[in-house]
Amino acid sequence: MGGRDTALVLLDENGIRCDGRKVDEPRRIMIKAGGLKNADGSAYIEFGDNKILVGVFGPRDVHPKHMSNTDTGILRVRYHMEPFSVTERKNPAPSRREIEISKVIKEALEPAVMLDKFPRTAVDVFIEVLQADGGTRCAALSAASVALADAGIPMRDMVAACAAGKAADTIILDVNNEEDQAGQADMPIGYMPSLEKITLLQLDGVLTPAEYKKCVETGIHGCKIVYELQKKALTEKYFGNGEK
Amino acid sequence: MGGRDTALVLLDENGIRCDGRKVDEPRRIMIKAGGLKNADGSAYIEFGDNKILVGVFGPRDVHPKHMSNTDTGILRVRYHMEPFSVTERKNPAPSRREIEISKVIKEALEPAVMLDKFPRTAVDVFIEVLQADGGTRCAALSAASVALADAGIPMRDMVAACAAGKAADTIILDVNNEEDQAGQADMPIGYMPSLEKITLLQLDGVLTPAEYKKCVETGIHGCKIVYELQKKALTEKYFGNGEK
Amino acid sequence: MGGRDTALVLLDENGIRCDGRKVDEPRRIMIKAGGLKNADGSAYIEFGDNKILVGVFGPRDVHPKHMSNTDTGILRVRYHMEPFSVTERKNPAPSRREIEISKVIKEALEPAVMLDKFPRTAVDVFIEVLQADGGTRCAALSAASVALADAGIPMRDMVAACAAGKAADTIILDVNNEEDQAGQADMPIGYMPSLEKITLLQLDGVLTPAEYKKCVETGIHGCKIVYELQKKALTEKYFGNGEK
Amino acid sequence: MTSTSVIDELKKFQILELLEQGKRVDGRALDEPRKLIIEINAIPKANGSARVRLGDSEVVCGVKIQPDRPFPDMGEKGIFICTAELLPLSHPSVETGPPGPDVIELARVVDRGIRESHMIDLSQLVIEKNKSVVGVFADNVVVDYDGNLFDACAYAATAAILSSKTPKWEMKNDVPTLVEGGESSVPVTTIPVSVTMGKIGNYIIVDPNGDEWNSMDARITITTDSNGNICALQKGGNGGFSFDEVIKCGEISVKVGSKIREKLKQAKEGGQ
Amino acid sequence: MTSTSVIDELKKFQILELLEQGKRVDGRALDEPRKLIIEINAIPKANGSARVRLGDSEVVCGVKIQPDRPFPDMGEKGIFICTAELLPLSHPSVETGPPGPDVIELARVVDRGIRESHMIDLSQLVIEKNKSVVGVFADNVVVDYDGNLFDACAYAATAAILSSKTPKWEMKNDVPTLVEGGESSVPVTTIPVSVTMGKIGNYIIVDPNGDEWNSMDARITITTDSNGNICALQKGGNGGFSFDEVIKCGEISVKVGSKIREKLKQAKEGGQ
Amino acid sequence: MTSTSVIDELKKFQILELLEQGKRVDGRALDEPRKLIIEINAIPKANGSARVRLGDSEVVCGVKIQPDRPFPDMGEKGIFICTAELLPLSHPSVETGPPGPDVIELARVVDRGIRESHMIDLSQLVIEKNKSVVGVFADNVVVDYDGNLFDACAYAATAAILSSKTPKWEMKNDVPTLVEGGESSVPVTTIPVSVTMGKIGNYIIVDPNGDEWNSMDARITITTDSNGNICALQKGGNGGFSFDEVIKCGEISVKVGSKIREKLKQAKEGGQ
Repeated sequence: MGGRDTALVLLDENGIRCDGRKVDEPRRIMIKAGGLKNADGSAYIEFGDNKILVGVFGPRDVHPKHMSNTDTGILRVRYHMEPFSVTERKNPAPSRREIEISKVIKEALEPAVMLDKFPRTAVDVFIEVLQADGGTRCAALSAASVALADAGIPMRDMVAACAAGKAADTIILDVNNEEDQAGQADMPIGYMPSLEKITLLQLDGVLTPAEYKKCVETGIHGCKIVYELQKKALTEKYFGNGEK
Repeated sequence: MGGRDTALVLLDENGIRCDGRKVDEPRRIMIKAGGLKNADGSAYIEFGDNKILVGVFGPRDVHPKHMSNTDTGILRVRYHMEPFSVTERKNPAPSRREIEISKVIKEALEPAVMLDKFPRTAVDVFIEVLQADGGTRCAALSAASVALADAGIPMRDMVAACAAGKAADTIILDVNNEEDQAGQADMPIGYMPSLEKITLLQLDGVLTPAEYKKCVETGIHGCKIVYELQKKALTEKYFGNGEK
Repeated sequence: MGGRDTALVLLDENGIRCDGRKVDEPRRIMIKAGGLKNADGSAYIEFGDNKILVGVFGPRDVHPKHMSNTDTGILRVRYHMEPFSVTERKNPAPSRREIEISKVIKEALEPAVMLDKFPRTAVDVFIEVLQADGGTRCAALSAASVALADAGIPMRDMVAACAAGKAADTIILDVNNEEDQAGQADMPIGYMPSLEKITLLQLDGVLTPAEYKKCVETGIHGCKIVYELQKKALTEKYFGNGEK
Repeated sequence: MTSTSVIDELKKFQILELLEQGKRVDGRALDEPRKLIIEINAIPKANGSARVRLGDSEVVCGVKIQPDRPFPDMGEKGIFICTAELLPLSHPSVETGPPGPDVIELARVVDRGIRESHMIDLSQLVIEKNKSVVGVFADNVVVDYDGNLFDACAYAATAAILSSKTPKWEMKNDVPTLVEGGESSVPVTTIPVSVTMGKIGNYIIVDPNGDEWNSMDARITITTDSNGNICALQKGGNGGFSFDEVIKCGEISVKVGSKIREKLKQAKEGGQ
Repeated sequence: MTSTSVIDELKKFQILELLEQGKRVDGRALDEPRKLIIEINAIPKANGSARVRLGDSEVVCGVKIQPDRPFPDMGEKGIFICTAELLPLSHPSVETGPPGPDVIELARVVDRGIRESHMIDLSQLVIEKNKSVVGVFADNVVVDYDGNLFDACAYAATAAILSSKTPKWEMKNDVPTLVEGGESSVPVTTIPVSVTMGKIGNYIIVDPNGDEWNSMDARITITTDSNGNICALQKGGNGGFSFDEVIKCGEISVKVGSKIREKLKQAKEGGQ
Repeated sequence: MTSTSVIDELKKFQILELLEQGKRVDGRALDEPRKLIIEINAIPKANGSARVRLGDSEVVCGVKIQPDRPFPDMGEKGIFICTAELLPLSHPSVETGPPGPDVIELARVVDRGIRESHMIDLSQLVIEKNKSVVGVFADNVVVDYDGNLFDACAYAATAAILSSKTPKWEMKNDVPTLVEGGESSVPVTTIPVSVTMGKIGNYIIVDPNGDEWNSMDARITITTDSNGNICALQKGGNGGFSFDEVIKCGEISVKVGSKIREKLKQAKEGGQ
């Protein structure tokens, strides 16, 4: 956590946050299943000011062949930020941060995807952050689950993701960019609500053991909100008035 | 086009250019076929102050094999500038400009080379710019045609190349470095005179539609001059007094 | 040689060097055979303030296969400095200096290793400089020989290495860092004492032909001192009180 | 070893057969570009942006504007750089990693089309002569591919620049410092429009879609400015053009370009 | 094509069978880390260093301290960077070349554990505000591998920092200049301790060795500070944790962490 | 999998058989270098240049001279950097891409031979102490290969430096600024000459050609200066030398070197 000094009031006397939200209220979330023509499955998410596009290809052949596995399919995930997605124009080369987040999201999705159903093949998940606003990895993971479902990849459950954190000595849901910069802790959580399993968990910032427990609970609460929106997005595409 | 302000008089009242040439006159051109011991074919060109060496290998096996094509041979071209070839010492790593020019020259040569005569193999054209002076790509392309012929690669025609352009509101042949920096337009042309086909064409700078037509005509005129020198170089090597 | 001006007295009136040594005296040398759990063979050397660890793997399969040789085994050597091994923190990317030293050490070891005994395979020697103090390549080569022996690789002889050089117009043994910076010549030598063959030889700095001869003689003298310590290290491990 | 697939051959045969009847696979006239949809300000946190669909090719362009050092000998001009990248989700054949020659050419052609038209008046983007200038970075990312990325990227970049607001900086203690409330439009002198034509057999077609792109013998991209002049051109592909074809392509680019230019203007108006 | 080896499968089966009897392959209790040996000042010419063995995993960490430019907008803080590298002599499977995702994650998790604990008081490492600060670089190199490098590297880096002396610099003619005799300890506010736990079946084990590491379904690394608070966490592996397991791992990390912290303090005292 | 080709084996056998009769494949004496042709000012726009043929090995060297920042702690000395590159047209086996260990060694040995002789008086190449110095960059490109590039590149670089004119710069407003008409020769103190010898069986041969190069057991490159002193040496190849051989090679390098030095001087005179 940056822990920078700032004049910003993160939480006012009425328990209202700097962007007008209550402590347990997520930012505006909009999820759309589908949208891309060439990808086998896709999804688009707006999560606060995050705008993220996910495309899925597969199951498909693996090149070079020795990277494939005769017993199971493999999942490959690339998390990538556009040069214009952040305040200072980003260098196009993949950063160490992007490589780590790709790995963390991959390991958060693997428990959900039934990879053993398609041995020797790969499923590729390409995550493109068009605009970033704090909490990109949770937004990306949530959209990736929808894109995998849209591609018809068999799954045990969807992974929903939301961060909890600490600011102004209070545990809050869905840390925004200002709260991340000026706040005390950020804990992204990925969760499979039906299977009750945490598949992504990270923490930066200091929490007492009691706050730690509260933070995990708060994050899971947020994941359940996201889960409903994920299901709604898929329902809209497959049973709604068709793709908009 | 740089379009820089300059005190340089690009064209005087008698229609004479800054280096003493008339508007439709190319710079001094010297082409030599052969010269390298190890290459299967080679050529050296001096085109104004450009000094360019081209070596050709092939048809030869392709590694890795999956890059080859069972139906046709492939042409590979590398355009490369020496560190000492330009005013500011050039970084040895291939620049994006060099990669683009390699591609443009490759696509200018492909219509001339009978690649279908040697399926599964590759012909490699290595272009080395020892000294650069504006118009390197035309000089390089002209020398590459001669080197391919010298290597005995079957060809439909040779590609001759020369730039036309605009300076002092006049369409001129064979833009030199000063004219390129201070001028209004530069249009490199690659042309197969016998087949009457334009195989390289680029333009930087503003031309009216009428000037555009004049410029293409002027460039083709230059290509025909170069073509005669290409044929002369090959004749000298194969039917002349032998290699000097 | 840097040849920098310095107030340092490299050799006093009694023939004593800046670190208290006599002209033909090497720095403190400690060699230990073995030590690493996973490597097939290993060695650790302290040579003055140099601290170098060497691990050997092999003979083992070569990937990719086309790098292997049906007639003989191949030796691969990587000389690598840790970021904290030198005064200014070193960039982790391999430097051109490290690549050259890797090659020089490889070619110094090849005459000693009976590579024809294990065709199609490779022996890998990984040299890690934990702390550098001038003369790393000699220390590394000496340790690598011990690590190869520890791995049970059949050898014709061990290569012992030590530098000679010139400082204060005198030929000296085992140039230290200060003498290298301020001195007049540095000549690293690798030598197989039983076979009487010089397998590594380099020189930076100016020597008369007579000094050149003296310098080679002095270096070989140092190699013989190192050789005894190499044999002692192996004896201690295999016939001593066991590994400490 | 690669080999032209039988399906590709059949498609090319079908495309040619239709062209001989004056028709295209998707029903367009030979000189008719695909439907163009321009959404500006798609990335509100950037200084300018556009999302463009040209048929089923889709590109997002974001413009970032920030202080930079001038290039040597160019101390009285701001900086303009335009890039293009094919995202791997845009097509199953796209690979991650450093860009290949095709993508490098794409980026450089799109950059030159805008640069050579002098669209942005770079002389107005100087903070302090020789020391600090304004850099305008227009980064295109391709999110869906169906041929002719040259025009899709050029339109996205042009629309994004037209929509851009540049902050104002002043030098304070030798450091470029943001001036609050100093925002203004990027100074624009002309609207360049690129028109890409493919040659299949002896036919010239405007804005080739994905299948047409794979069947082309050669292509030409011509950029014209608001005055109807030609300001940049790039021939590509392993075939050639006759003199007459090159002149004809110039005429088409002026005619088609002027229609596209109106769409770009409308998009800007609509977005404001 | 790769395939889980039969031996790996058998090992995992054996590990699980033992765990069902409350036992581990090397006889440890489930929440018992391996033997930890810390040698400080192993690299005397560095500003600080440590050589750490955790079971048969061995890491050398060297700390270099040198003047650097501050990060933008961070002109009042020094710089701390921690890296980790697997040397090819540490295991036959390690390849040379740029680090893969596993090693990048390792380095970043070790870095964050120390960074988020605010172990080093970076505000004390400023030479001149906004111009020049002190950079502390802690580079870990793994020389022998037997599982759980997260903790081995974290302990090596922490011990190396605790042992470090920082020179003093002052600005002279705009250049940071060494002040002779100005050496002091690096300003430390807390001692972070990382504890890595693996999940095999339904069992949580502390400090997995190499065989256990290959058999894990998932892992979690939790760093606690001297106050017993949790300051960094990373879940890894392709399995998941229940809520209860996550809370339990937090408790284990506090308990085990406090014992390790004592060892780190002793190593520092012993080295002085 | 690679394997020494039968033809290579036969060639080596033939070379050895001839050597036993005191002969070489191309009729030279054992200590006789190949014909050396030096053309200076081959690249007139560079600050100095040379095109050198040594037998059928051919190298072009261009020297660029430009202001640069001094290396840290070297503020009173100019910069000298010498590189070498094998162009892919020089031999069918050369691959494009970053240089391998062979080419890196080649470049570094050629650089050290010139550097260690103190050929260029770098103390005269200072524009302003600690701030700006003159950099001399001698870049060799190999255009035809037939063995022994060490000497061919060294001669090309040395001839190019001898032919170089350096512009003059003065600091104006903290920027190195060209002084018109201030051109002068590069300050040269000695002429280094590298002599490369191969060992085949028990024979030492000077300047091995391509076939001899492939048949060598080991090689040694020794650079001598104008005083006949030895100033740089590099042993290579996977064989060894006896003490006597090493001393003998030193003697040969002095003797052969002095003849080559005369040719280099003549080339400089001829070019002026």
